[in-house]
Parts: sequence; structure tokens; C-alpha cells
Amino acid sequence: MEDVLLSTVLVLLALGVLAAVLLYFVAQKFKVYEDPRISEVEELLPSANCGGCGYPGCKGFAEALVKAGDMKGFFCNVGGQPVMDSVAEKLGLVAEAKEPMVAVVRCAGSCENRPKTNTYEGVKKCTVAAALYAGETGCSFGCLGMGDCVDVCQFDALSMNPLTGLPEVDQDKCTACGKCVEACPKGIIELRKKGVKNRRVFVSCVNKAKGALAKKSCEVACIGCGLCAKACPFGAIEIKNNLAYIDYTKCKLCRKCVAVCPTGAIQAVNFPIIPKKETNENDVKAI
Amino acid sequence: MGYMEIIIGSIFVNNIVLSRFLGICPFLGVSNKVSTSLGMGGAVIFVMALSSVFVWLIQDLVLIPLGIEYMQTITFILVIAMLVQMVEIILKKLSPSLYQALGIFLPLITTNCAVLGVALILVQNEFTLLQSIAFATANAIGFTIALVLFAGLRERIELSNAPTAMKGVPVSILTAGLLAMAFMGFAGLV
Amino acid sequence: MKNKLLVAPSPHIHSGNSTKQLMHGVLIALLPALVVSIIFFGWASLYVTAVAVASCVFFEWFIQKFMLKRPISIMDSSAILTGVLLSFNLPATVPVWLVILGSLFAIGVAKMSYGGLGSNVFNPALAGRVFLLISFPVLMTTYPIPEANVMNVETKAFQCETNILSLDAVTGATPLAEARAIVAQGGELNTNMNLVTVKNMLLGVKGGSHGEVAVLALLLGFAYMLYKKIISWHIPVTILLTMFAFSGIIYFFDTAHYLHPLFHILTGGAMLGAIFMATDYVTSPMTHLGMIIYAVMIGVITILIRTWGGYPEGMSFAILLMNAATPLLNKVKPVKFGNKK
Amino acid sequence: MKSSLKNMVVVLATITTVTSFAVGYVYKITKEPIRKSKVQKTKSALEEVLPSFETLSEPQKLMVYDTDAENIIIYKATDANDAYVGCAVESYSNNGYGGTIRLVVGFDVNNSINKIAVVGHSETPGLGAKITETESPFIVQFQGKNPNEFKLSVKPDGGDVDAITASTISSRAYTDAVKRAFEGVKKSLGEEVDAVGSATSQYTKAEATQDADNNQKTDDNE
Amino acid sequence: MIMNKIQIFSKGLIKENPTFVLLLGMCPTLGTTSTAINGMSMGAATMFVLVMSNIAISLIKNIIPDKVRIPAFIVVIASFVTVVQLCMQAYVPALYETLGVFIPLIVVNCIILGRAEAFASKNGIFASALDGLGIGLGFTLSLTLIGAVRELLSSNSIFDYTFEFLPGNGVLLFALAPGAFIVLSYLLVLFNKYLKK
Amino acid sequence: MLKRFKKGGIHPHDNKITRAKAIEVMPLPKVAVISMAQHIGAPASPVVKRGDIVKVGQLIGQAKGFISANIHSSVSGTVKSVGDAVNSMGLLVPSVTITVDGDEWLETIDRSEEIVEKFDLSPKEIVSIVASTGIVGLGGATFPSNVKHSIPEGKTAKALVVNGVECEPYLTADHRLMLEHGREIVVAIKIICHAIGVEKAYIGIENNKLDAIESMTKASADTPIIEVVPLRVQYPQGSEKQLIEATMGAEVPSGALPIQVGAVVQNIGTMYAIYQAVQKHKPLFERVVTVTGKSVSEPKNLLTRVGSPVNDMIEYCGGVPEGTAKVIDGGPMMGRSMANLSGVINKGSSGILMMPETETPANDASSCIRCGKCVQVCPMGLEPYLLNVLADKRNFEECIEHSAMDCIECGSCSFTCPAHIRLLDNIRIAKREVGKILRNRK
Ligand SMILES: Cc1cc2nc3c(=O)[nH]c(=O)nc-3n(C[C@H](O)[C@H](O)[C@H](O)COP(=O)(O)O)c2cc1C
Ligand SMILES: Cc1cc2nc3c(=O)[nH]c(=O)nc-3n(C[C@H](O)[C@H](O)[C@H](O)COP(=O)(O)O)c2cc1C
Ligand SMILES: Cc1cc2nc3c(=O)[nH]c(=O)nc-3n(C[C@H](O)[C@H](O)[C@H](O)COP(=O)(O)O)c2cc1C
Ligand SMILES: Cc1cc2nc3c(=O)[nH]c(=O)nc-3n(C[C@H](O)[C@H](O)[C@H](O)CO)c2cc1C
Ligand code: SF4
Ligand code: SF4
Ligand code: SF4
Ligand code: SF4
Ligand code: FES
Repeated sequence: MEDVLLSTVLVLLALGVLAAVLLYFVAQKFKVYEDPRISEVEELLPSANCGGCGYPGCKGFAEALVKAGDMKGFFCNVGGQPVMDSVAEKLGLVAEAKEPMVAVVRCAGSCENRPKTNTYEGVKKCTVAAALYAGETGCSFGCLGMGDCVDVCQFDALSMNPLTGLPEVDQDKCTACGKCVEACPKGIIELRKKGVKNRRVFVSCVNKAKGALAKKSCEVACIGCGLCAKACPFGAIEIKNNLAYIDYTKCKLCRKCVAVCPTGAIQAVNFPIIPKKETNENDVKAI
Repeated sequence: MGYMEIIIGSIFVNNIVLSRFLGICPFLGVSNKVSTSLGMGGAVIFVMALSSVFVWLIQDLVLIPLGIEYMQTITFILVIAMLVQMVEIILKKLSPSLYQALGIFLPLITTNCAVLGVALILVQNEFTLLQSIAFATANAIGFTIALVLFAGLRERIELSNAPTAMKGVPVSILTAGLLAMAFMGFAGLV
Repeated sequence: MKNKLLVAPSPHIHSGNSTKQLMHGVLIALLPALVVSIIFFGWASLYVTAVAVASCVFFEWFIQKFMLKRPISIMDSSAILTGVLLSFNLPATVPVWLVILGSLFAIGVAKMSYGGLGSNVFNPALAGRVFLLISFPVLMTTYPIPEANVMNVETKAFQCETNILSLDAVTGATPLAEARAIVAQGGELNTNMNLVTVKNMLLGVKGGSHGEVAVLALLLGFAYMLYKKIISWHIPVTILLTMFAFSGIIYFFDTAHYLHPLFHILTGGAMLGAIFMATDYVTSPMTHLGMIIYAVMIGVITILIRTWGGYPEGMSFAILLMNAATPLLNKVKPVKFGNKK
Repeated sequence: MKSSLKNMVVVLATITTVTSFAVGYVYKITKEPIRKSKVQKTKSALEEVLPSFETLSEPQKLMVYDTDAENIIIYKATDANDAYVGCAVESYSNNGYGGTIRLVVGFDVNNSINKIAVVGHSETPGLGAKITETESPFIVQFQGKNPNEFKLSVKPDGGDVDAITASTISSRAYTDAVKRAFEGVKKSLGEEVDAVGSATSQYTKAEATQDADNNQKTDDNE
Repeated sequence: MIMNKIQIFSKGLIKENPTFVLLLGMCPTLGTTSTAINGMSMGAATMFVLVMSNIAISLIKNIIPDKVRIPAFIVVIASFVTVVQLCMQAYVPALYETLGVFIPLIVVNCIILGRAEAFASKNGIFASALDGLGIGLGFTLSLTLIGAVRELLSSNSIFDYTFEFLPGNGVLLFALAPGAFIVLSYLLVLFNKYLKK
Repeated sequence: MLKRFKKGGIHPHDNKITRAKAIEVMPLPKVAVISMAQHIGAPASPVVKRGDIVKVGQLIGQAKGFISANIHSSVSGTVKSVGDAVNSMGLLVPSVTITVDGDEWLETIDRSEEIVEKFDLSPKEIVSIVASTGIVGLGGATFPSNVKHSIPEGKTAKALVVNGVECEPYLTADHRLMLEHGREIVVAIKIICHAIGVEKAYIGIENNKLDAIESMTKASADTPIIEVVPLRVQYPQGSEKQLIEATMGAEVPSGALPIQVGAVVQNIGTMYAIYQAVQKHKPLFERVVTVTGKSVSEPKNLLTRVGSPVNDMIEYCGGVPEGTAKVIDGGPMMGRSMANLSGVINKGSSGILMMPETETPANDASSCIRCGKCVQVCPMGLEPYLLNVLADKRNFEECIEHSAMDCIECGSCSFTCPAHIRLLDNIRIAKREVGKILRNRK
């Protein structure tokens, strides 16, 4: 009986020592250089080698992660968030604080402002329609309203407003990832500074046609008249190709431009409502 | 047991993943793409064949003579872990390309049930050395076949529009279930 | 212009094909087999078919409406087809709850869980059948035998009319199962080859699932589908040829213990499977070369299972297995234009 | 902790020593109960299948067919008066659906089957596993039958045994094991017909089972 | 502090449920859940090893050199597994037989090594024990649930308590391999829908 | 057995309503809006300004860049404006708008009916005439023909393939030209064979135009280098790669140009234009346009000046019929549907097709049933169903592996899909994105 115990101990002892020695020497002998960060990250990982992350083991995960240099899409189920945090810390990948940005839709051509001139019947995608023609309205620059941008947003921050036929950004959900900017074939969405108290002023139009043509197709088009540029005390507005553009790095949110725009193409969002707005609208009618 | 029976039996009838339920974690984990699943399959075949030899040697030359068969679990896992780690280190040095194709899957294999499970089953069956190798290799091939089929199915499902609630893991597992059901057709072949 | 112009990318015309039309084509092709089945097995077979169709359509509707909350698509008739084919794979005497359970599995698990028509990876009707076969082997292998004498058939059908729902099950094995039993008892097959005459095999006077027995009727359906260009010849013909060749080789070596190749392709689910189930668009390869590999493998696996496996019939399993391989076979590309030098 | 050859070896050595010691100790404690539990099954099976008896003979190992890979084991039972009351046979068949089926078959004085117990099988639940349902018609049909009159093979094979529906294979294997037991008894009795009445060595019930223990196959991983 | 401990314990039940959320230890999850009792026993055995190895590892974590960390952990875990194996063999042999090869395979269950690495090697004894207990309990509950559902569907009973549920004495498929996958798949859907936030 | 291309293809009903209608001359427009972008490649730059008086045939736009073409005035009158004008797709294009005043042609243009057979020009001279007269392919792609005629270094042409297939349903412009101007086309073929240095020309014509086959055979009877090849009807036989396979038996490799197999393909209309340019000194400013549709009251083949408003032409043929849903510039398989009718005819416009809603495909796509029909009909051997989903999931990298760029946009796949999926819509997007990726890789 006793020798069973003895042999048990001896066998395991031998194996253990063998393991230690062999591993040590093999590791010495067959050393290969690799990014030291890989093994550092690997150390932090649970070594469960479960493959749950979709990579071949913790090492594969570490390698892919170090190579990618970016935490996006990497997650270890076993270790959970704490492990991922420490990995991010080790790699110095903690997202540095940036100026908060938000997506804005630079088109106000709602169904009322911009009457339909034809009916589109292809695959309901902006890219498809844009490749074919100008779109269902007379404006060949504006939003096509088929929601490619909505489809790509992973944060549910965009939605199509059925009344206007335009996408709307939920400023609290938008992470300024820029996916929608890439997706829009008309270049309508732009990432702009979120602004103090979420206040922003921008030209909600991208129509580069001459004034008359632009106005004919859409009530609220920028006609490139230049009044805003003249009114801006900070030189933040530039007119190019019959279109005004407000540089958000220069804009001080004074809203002088909003007041002078004859078509109402300039939008000021999240400002407290002031009676001035009404005069503004009267102005439009007067013209 | 004849070799034919061992081979057909382990590849189809008692498929290691679909019928014995071993190695499910890598089966679910490394089956996103057919190409990766092939690499994984290759690595499993290699490790299983190799470890079956060592396991058999330990069982027959050490554990049985000393009458300490109860130490199977500990010794086998230690040996397998050590073996795999060494192969990985050596492969990385000697053949980086082979390492890229197969080696990167090695760590994943150490700690999955399939290798240890097969080791335990083969000593339980008291196979000869050659039978052990045949058994282990056939099981690994069975694993690879199941894995590659499954990866193909997953690639396809990825492109179709599964219901939101089923997307991802649930529909994959369901597919594994139906695949297992299809494999039951082989029941009774040996 | 009064009304606005329609604008769409080209092409601006369409062949007029539709999914629904194709499904209806297959249903029409299945009609002769249903008629023969009613003649042989009585109204019970119509009853089983009706229950299967109704429950398949119901489950599809229910799941789409209340669980997936997606647009209802039962109008495309694919659920009807699944129902018909599922029922064709059942003995005419199974209890109603079994039919409903099979439909639930076929539609709920094998089809809708993947997102419905076109998304599933396994043939729903076969998944349903195999599920039932594994779960209820006794019920699923108790077949009524049609009267061996075709002359009696009318009276039989007549009798059943008075007693629609309880067909007096004269249970018996399928020719395949019978052949197995003979071999198991140490008997020899070549002396017993008159298990069923070729004529009866063609007409469908033999035991089996109620839709699979009528070989000629199924072939008629095949001809119709070929004519209507619903399917191409590749899959069915290759499967039957492979089965014939492979079982022929085995038969050649030991005529006493293995079945005649003709017997193989005329019995069991060979015809139904090869013509109607292996050809299901959704779960079979897209290219002709892929189809041929697929079909050869189905033929081989079927004979393997029939000859050495635990189940007497291997068609369903073989098709399901190759359904699983279909994504891989779809990696076989069509021959591209511009490769010829 | 940083690794060096020395501390690696020392730590691993320590851990293995400690744990193996612990495991070995547990092994020592459990060795006896494990052995006991292993034989318990056979023991209770023997008691179950035999008519009431007092003592059991020494187990006798026997090869029934030339092709056999394994022995069957026969225990002869006697009552308080040393009269032969029957015997129990540990038998098996390799032809089950899931592999080997192991039975203990009890025979009475007339070599009629008394009762049968399944001690090991891996048949499919719901199908072949029905061979363990003691009350089922399949099992009951064997009880009290004398295999000399009751042909031990399933009906499809031309015998008298009604197979379990859809489990002909399991039924066939079960029947095969019973037949093997019966053949064994015949062989054993044929050789020692005289010896039965005057068995030299006699055991008490307790001793008999003890003995059975010792003859257990020890191939399992103990 | 108390809150914290409760959290350590309770996270394994739902938020980090090893079966339904982390999808670890899938082999026993599928292989041993043909009945509720089997699932529960497997869960309990795993839980025991998990708690013990967590305790042991948090005890020795400071003296182990990095390079042999994994072998050392494996030896510790394997020892506990062998102890469980021996004890089950001795005292609940029937159960041991049904669970079969899955008992020794606890060694390679990703949960155990994972917890050892991720938690026990960085935390104190009490916390590690709680962690093991919580995760182990989550595992056990999941396995029991899967086992119960499969048993119900395949033989109209739960913990051997029989009642009429499905016609035809239950659906055999659910006792077999495919049924395990299918049940797990739909339970996952339900779990995701109703429990996971 | 007649020749045809081997792989894929479909058989839409040909609906050649106007096949028996002789070419009629369309009256002059009041205002002509002549686009500077009537060819693929960069738009031409206008060389006239507001107020200038122009004659018919006068150069008003100078080719800018390699694959660009000259633009000539199609009318005489005063330039009203130079700048962006909205085209029938609603897009802004640089154009020259001319108020028509009389019909005064440049004197150099030979307006007589007489057929000039003889030519005495070097290949170089021919190519330069083709270039300066602004000739682009009239088969649809509006590719400048002179570029095709300048055989690149290291390649030799083996044959000229004249595309008389006109496989688009409804259109009959080429058909009529072959019937009415067969002789001129033969002369043009001889000219181009000389220009590109080949001794062989094929004229591919489908056998639903037996009269054209007969007419061309007769016209070329004395020209042994020309072989009229009757072809079995199958769309898209007219696509150059398919036509080359059908006539010459050679497959143009993926990504390569026809010249790779020694072929130069030109449309019938282009050949007629070349004849007029070389022998009659007439630049390309008018073309035959088929105005058609099942319920159009007077469908016609009209010889139309480039820049004529679509509206005028429709009015000339009896107006827009009741129930018209779509008006298509071109044929129903490849043409573009117009967003408005105020656009004009360009060099590439081969037809104006008015279709009622009942004839246009329903907008009711369901999910792909993987029937493989699209794979079977694709003449390029692609897998449209796969490209469609890949593009839908924006997985453009994989579209490269599946040869998205080989698609010739024939539309056979969309035409045939029983699930009514508009496969080509997504495939076009895939091609665009893949093109971007490939360009970035370079
Ligand atoms: C999953 C599965 C399990 C099976 N299990 C058994 C079994 O345990 N015992 C058995 O005899 N047959 C089993 N079979 C075999 C079939 O039931 C087979 O049809 C039957 O044994 C032979 O038919 P018969 O008994 O009706 O003659 C099984 C088949 C399958 C597919
Ligand atoms: C950059 C470029 C160069 C080309 N060069 C030639 C050429 O050298 N020879 C030629 O015959 N065609 C040439 N082509 C024309 C194409 O082969 C083809 O005729 C044209 O794209 C229109 O084809 P389609 O009408 O079939 O679409 C060229 C096209 C491009 C885009
Ligand atoms: C699908 C498809 C169909 C075509 N059909 C015709 C046709 O019917 N007739 C034709 O002249 N060109 C047709 N083309 C254009 C030809 O490919 C080719 O560009 C043309 O014949 C070249 O001659 P061109 O440059 O003179 O136009 C087709 C192109 C495509 C892609
Ligand atoms: C030729 C053809 C064969 C079909 N075969 C089957 C079949 O075997 N089983 C089935 O459930 N549906 C069948 N269908 C219907 C349909 O394709 C099937 O329900 C889809 O698999 C569901 O996504 C068939 C359809 C066609 C056109
Ligand atoms: S896609 Fe990105 S940038 Fe655009 S709305 Fe969504 S979160 Fe904001
Ligand atoms: S903003 Fe751009 S992408 Fe979004 S709907 Fe409008 S056109 Fe489409
Ligand atoms: S449009 Fe493109 S993909 Fe579709 S059939 Fe034509 S060549 Fe093939
Ligand atoms: S034709 Fe349509 S339904 Fe058929 S495979 Fe192609 S895309 Fe799918
Ligand atoms: S539990 Fe992870 S591989 Fe088995």
C-alpha cells in the first residue's frame, strides 16, 4: 500500500521537475524575438485558451490585439471588463479625451420644402439611387432619404423622420464614429463640434447650383447670395460654388448669419427660443 | 477491434464533437471561417496523434506497472500541456510558416476536452499503441470534418438574415444540433 | 405629365418568374404521387397531407406574426410545399399529433429559426422527418401495406371512405427493411428477390411512407419539372445513377447478401428524395459541378447507410448531410467567362 | 514572481509532492469503498436473480463458445440443506446496439430462468434501454421459461422471443447473453453433474459474496 | 464591502453566467445534461473543484514563478479533480458511471483555469472562494435547467417525477446529442431576451 | 446550328415594333441643348460663347483628354448660353444651348445622296478624321472610336467585328440602318479594316433580323473580307465580349480589352457615322433614334439631331400614351429611365421607350431562394446572388475575390430572379466600391 503512495509522489515529482526543466531549456534554446508587448498582454489574459474570443487562444488574441493597436472588437469573455481595462492601460490605448463632436445633417429639404418630381423604384439605398440619378426631387445635391446612414450607425443614433424624409441625429447617442459620413453618397453628413451646451450653427444645405436653380428645386436651399458671409463678424463663413460654409473652428455662435439668411438655410440648434426668430421668418417672406 | 471499425467509428458514428461532446469550445470558437477551421483541424490532428503516443507510453510503461492508474488525469494533462507548449516553441523557431498555419492554434488545444478526453478514452479501451494512434487520429479527423462543415454553414448563415434573437451563437448552436442530427444517420455503421 | 415618372436602375423588364410560381410548379408535380397515394392508402393519406400543410402554414404564419414580427410570407407557398413533402415522408397511419410535431420542427426549428424561406441551411421537411424518425422510431416505421393486388385497390379505397380517419393498418416492413431482416436471419436475397415485383415497385404497391411509393407518378412529376425548367436534371439523375452504380458494385461481389441495384433505386425514399428533396434550391449547391458532387455523395452515403447502417433508409440522412456540405460546395465557382485561351 | 530555473524546479517539485501526497492519501481512503461499490452491483444482482438460497459455490469461469473473448462466471447456490437450488451466471453479449450488454441470469433447479438483471449496457434511452425495465413484457417473457423448450432467439430470427419494438438489435443481444448463460450452465452442470449434490467446499452467504468480490475483473481504472 | 462581496458572489448567476453569457465549459453542458439530476451533479462536482482550486491558488499565488504558473495551476486543479473522481467512484458509483469521462475532464474546463487566472491569482482567499461559489452555482443552475428541460421533453419527467407533458412518452431526440444543442440554443435565446441586460 | 455565345443568357421578348418603319427625319428643334459630356471620359470644353453664331457641323466643344471626343453643333443659330443644364436624369451637365435659326450647314459637308466608295487615305489619316469628327461608339458605351482604332504597341488586330446584333428588345435603329444603308456600312468596314490593318471583318446579326442578314450579305457580296455571321437569338449577344466569342470563338480574358484577342468591335451605327465622316466630311451630330413602346400611337425610327428635346420627339410620335410609368433612354435591359422629359437626345441615345407600369418589374423583392437561376444566366460566369449579399453587407473586399469587376451589367440576373431581387443594383455599387479599392491599392 505504502509503495503506491510513494510511487505516486515520485512519478508526479519527476514529471513536475521534468516539466520545469524542459520548459526552461526549450524556451531558452528556441527563443524567437517577438514584440514584448504580446507576452505582456498575454500575461494579463486569463490563459484559459478557450477560443471564445474567436482567436486561437489567448496568445493569438494578444498578438492580434497588439497588431491592431486598437481595442475595437476585442473582448475576452473569461476575463471580462477588468481584464480588458488593464490590457488597454498596458498598451496605452485608453481613448484620449477629444473635443466632443457630433454628426449633423446638412440638408433641410423636407417633403414640403422640396417637392417630388419623380418616383424612385430601385433598391432603396442612397448609394444605388445616387449612382443612377439626381434623386426624387429637383435638387441634385440633397438628401435622397433612403437611409444608408441610418443603416450603418451602430449606435442607433440616426433615424429617418417619416414626416420630413430626412435623417435625424440623436445627439446623445451619437459617438461621432463617422460611419454615416462615409456612407452618405451625397456627402451630406458632417462631423462638427458638439458646441457649448450642444449649441451649433451650420448651413443646412449642400446645393451648389446657381441661386435660381437651387431656389426652384428647394425652398430652403442656400442660394449663395453671400449675405451671411458679409454679416459674420469673425470671418467664419466662406462662399464656394454658390454655397456657404461655416467653419466651426472660427464660428462663435453669434447667430448674425442666421438672421440675414433669406432662405433660412442656416440652422442654429439648441439655442433658447427667442422672439427674434419670428422677425427672421418675416424677413424670408418679405423677400 | 479492427482498424476500419475504429476509424469509421470515430470519424462518423461517434464523432467526437457531435456525438461525444468533446472539444465544443474550439468548435464554437474557431469556426467563423472555413480557412481558420482548416488550420485548427490540422493542428488538432497533429497534437492528438502525437499525444496519443505519449499517453499510451505513460499508461503502459509507468502507471500500470506501478499500479497507480488513478493518476491518469494529472499525468496526462501535464504531459499534454508540456508537449503542446514545447511543440509550439520549437515550431515557431524552426518553421515560422508552419507556425502561422497551424502553430497559432496549439495553445487552444492544450486545454480543451478533446485531447484529454481522447487520451482517457483510449486508455479505457486498452488499445495497442497502433490502435491508439489510429483512434486519436481518426477522432481528430472527425473533429476537423465537423469543424469545417460547421464553419461553412456559419459563413453562410452570417450572410443570411437570421432573426435578431437567434443571430450569432444561438443559431450556430442550433445548426450544430441539426448537424448532429444528420450525423446520427451513421448510427449503427460499425 | 399628370403622374410622376418612375425611375429605377435597369433592367426595366422581368421574366415574370416568381417564387410562388416555382413552388406551385413543384406542387403540381407532386399531385400524381398524391393521387396514387390516395388510391392505395385511402383518404388517410390525404388527411395526413392536409394536416401537415395546415400546420406548416399555421406555424409559419404564427412565428412570423408573433415572434419574428416580420412581414408575413406564407403567400409564397413554400410552407405548403414543406408540409406536403413532410407528409409524403410519413407513413399514412401516423397519429395527428406526430404530424403536427414534425411540422413544428420543420418550420419552427429548421426554417424560421434561420429567418425563413431562403435562409435555412437544412431541408425543413427532411429535418422534420428525421427528427420524427429518431424520436419515434416505432411509429415512424410502422407502415400500412397497400393491397398487393391492384384490382383490389378500388374496394380498399372505398372501404376507407366509410372509415376515413382510421385506416386499418396492415402494418408491415418496407421492402428495404424486409430485405434486411432476411439477411439478418441468415437468409439469402437472390432467392427472395420476389419480395416485390418490379411492376409493383413502379406502381407503388409496397410498404413505405405514403408519398414515396409511387415511382412512376414521381417520375411524371420529374418530367413536368424538367419541362417547366423548375429544376435541372443534374441532381436527380446523378443521385440515381450513383446509387445504381455503387450498389451494383456491392451486389456484384455478393449477390446473396446485397440488394439488386434496381431494387435500391425503386424502393424507399430514393425517387422522392432525389427528385423533390435533394433538389430544394435553398439547401443544394448553385453550380452544376457543385450539384454533381453533391448528388454523388448523396448516392454513396445513402447506399452506405442502407447497406451497413442502423437505419434501413439512408436517403434523408444523406441529403441532410450534404445540405451541411452545400456551403462548402458553393465554393466551387461557376466557370468564369474569359478563362478559355 | 520572476522565474529562474531554480525556483521553477523548486516550486513545481513542491507542488507536485504536496498534491500527489494528498491525492495518494485520498486514494488510500477511497480504495476500499470503491472496490466495495464495484462488487456491490454484482452482489445485489446475484441475490436478486436467484431463488432463495443459503450459500454460493466458488465462482467458476467458463468459456462457452470458441469465439468468446471473455469468460462467463457461474455461481451455484444451495439452500440451508446444501441442496442445489439453482445458479446465477454473469453473462454478456457484445452485439448490443451501443456495445456490450452485461447480465446476471438466475436459473432454478430445473434450469428454468428465474430472473435476469442487467448490470451494464449502453443502449439508447427509450429504445434499447428498455431491457432494464423489469416489469416490461419483454423481460417478463423470459421468467420461468426453460430454454430447452423456449427457443432463445428473437422471432425475426426464428426463435420464441418477442423483440422490443424498434429494438431488435438490443433484444437480440440480450437474448444472446441469456443463451450464453444457459449454454454455460449446461456445460458446467454436464461436467459436474454429480458434484452438485456433494459440493466439497461450502460457503456462507456472506463469504460467497466476499469471494465474488475477489474475482471481479480489475480492469477498470482503479 | 459587504455589497462588494455579494456582487462577487452573485455575478456568476446571471451577469457573468458561465454557460449562457460566457459560453464556457460547453462540453459538460451538453454532454451531461440528459436529465436534471445528471446536470446538477455535474455542476456540483465542478463547483467543488472550482471553489477548492480558487482557494488553493489564492493561497499559493505569491510563490509561483511566471513560467510555471500554468503547469502549477494545472497540477493543483487536476489533483482536486482526481479527489472528486475517487470520492464519486467510492460513494456515488452510479452517478460516476453516467457522468463518465466528463468528471476527469473538469480539469480542462475553461471556467476553472479561467477563474484561477483571472480571479484567484489576484484576490484573497475569501473573495476567491466566493467567486468560485458564485460562478459554480451559476454553472450548476444552468446545467440543472438544461437537464430539466431535456428530461421533460425526452421523458415527460423532471428529477424522475413523471407527468403527462408530450404525447408519445416524450421526444427521444432530446435525450440524444442533437437535442442537447437544440435545447441549449433556445434556452440561450430566452436567456438573452429575459435575463441579460 | 447557328453560332452564339456559350454561357448563360436569357430570352426576353424582342418586341421590335418598329422593325418595318423606315427611318424618318425628325424636324429641327427650336432650341438645342448640346451636352459637352456625350462620351465616357472627361467632358469637352466649350469653344463658343454666348451670342456666337454657329453652323451645322461646326466644332463647339474641344475634346479634353485621352478618352474624350469633339462636340459639333447639330443646328445652326445663336448660342443662348454656355453652362450647366439639367439633363433627363436631373443632374447638372455642362452644355451649350443654341437657339435654332434655319438649317445652315458647313460647306465642307457633302450632303448628296450619292455613295462614295473610293478612299485613298493612310490609316493615320483615317484615325485622325474619326477623332476630329467626334465619333464615339453608338452601341451604348459612347467610347471614342479613334482610341479603339489606334492599336496599342505590341498588339495586333486580327479582325473587325461589326455589331449588328441589337439584342435590346424594342430597338431597331441598327436594323433599319443595315436595311437602308448596307452599302455605306460596307464601305466603312473597308475603311476601318484598312485603318487597323486587318483582312477580316465579321458582321454579327441575330436571326430575328433575317432581312438585315440578307441585306448585308448582298451589300458585301463583292467584299470577300467581310463575313456575315447569323447568330442564334440570345441576350446579351450584343455585348462585345459575348459577340467576339460568338463570331471569332475567342474569349476575352477577365479584365482585358478585346484587342487582347485581336478584335476591334464597332456598332453598325458607328460604322455608318464613320462612313459619313470619312467620305462625306460630316461630323457626328445626328443619329437614328427608335421612339417606341407598346401603346405609343406612332412608333418611329427617327434620324434626330443631337440636342433635340426628348419631349419634342415624343410629341412627334403621338405623345405620351395614357398609363405610361417609365420613359427610358435606350432599351429596356440597359437603358436609363428618365426623371424628367425636358432632357435631350445625345450621341449615345439609341431609343426612347415608353412603358406602362404593368410592364415594369414589380417592386416586391423577397428573400433569395438560392435557385441559382442568376448564376445560370450570367454570361460572365459570376455568382450574382453572392455579389448581391456581399455588397449589401458592404463586404467589398470579398466582392473582389468573386470577380465583381467582370460584370458587364447586362441585367440578365435581375431579369430572371424569381424572388424579384434587383441584383444588378447592388452589384453596380459593388463594382464602384471595388473599383475604388483597386485604384487605392495601386
Ligand atoms: C439513435 C438511435 C438509437 C438506436 N438505439 C437502438 C437501440 O438501443 N437498440 C436497438 O436495438 N436499436 C436501436 N436503434 C436502431 C433502430 O431502431 C433500428 O431500426 C432497429 O433496431 C431495427 O428495426 P426493428 O427493431 O424494428 O427490426 C437505434 C437507432 C438510432 C438511430
Ligand atoms: C481605358 C480604356 C482603354 C480602352 N482601349 C481600347 C483599345 O485600345 N481598343 C479597343 O478596341 N477598345 C478599347 N477600349 C474600349 C472597350 O473595349 C469597350 O469597347 C468600351 O469600354 C465600351 O464597351 P461596351 O459598349 O461593351 O460597354 C478601352 C476602354 C477603356 C476604358
Ligand atoms: C449587355 C450589353 C449588351 C450590348 N448590346 C449591344 C447591342 O445590341 N448592339 C451594339 O451595337 N452594342 C451593344 N453593346 C455594346 C457593345 O459591347 C460594344 O460596346 C459595342 O458594340 C462597341 O461598338 P461601338 O463602340 O461602336 O459602340 C452591348 C453591351 C453590353 C454590355
Ligand atoms: C424544386 C424544389 C424542391 C423543394 N424541396 C423541398 C423540400 O424537400 N423540403 C422542403 O421543406 N421544402 C422544399 N421546397 C420548398 C422551399 O424551397 C423550402 O421550403 C425552403 O427550404 C424553405 O426555406 C422545394 C422547393 C423547390 C422549388
Ligand atoms: S454613424 Fe457614427 S457619427 Fe453617424 S450618427 Fe451614428 S454614431 Fe454618429
Ligand atoms: S443623409 Fe445621405 S445617406 Fe443619409 S439618407 Fe440622406 S442621402 Fe442617404
Ligand atoms: S448583370 Fe453582371 S452579374 Fe448580372 S448577369 Fe449580367 S454580368 Fe452577370
Ligand atoms: S435568381 Fe434570385 S432567388 Fe435565384 S439565386 Fe439568384 S438571387 Fe437568389
Ligand atoms: S469544455 Fe471547453 S472544450 Fe470542452
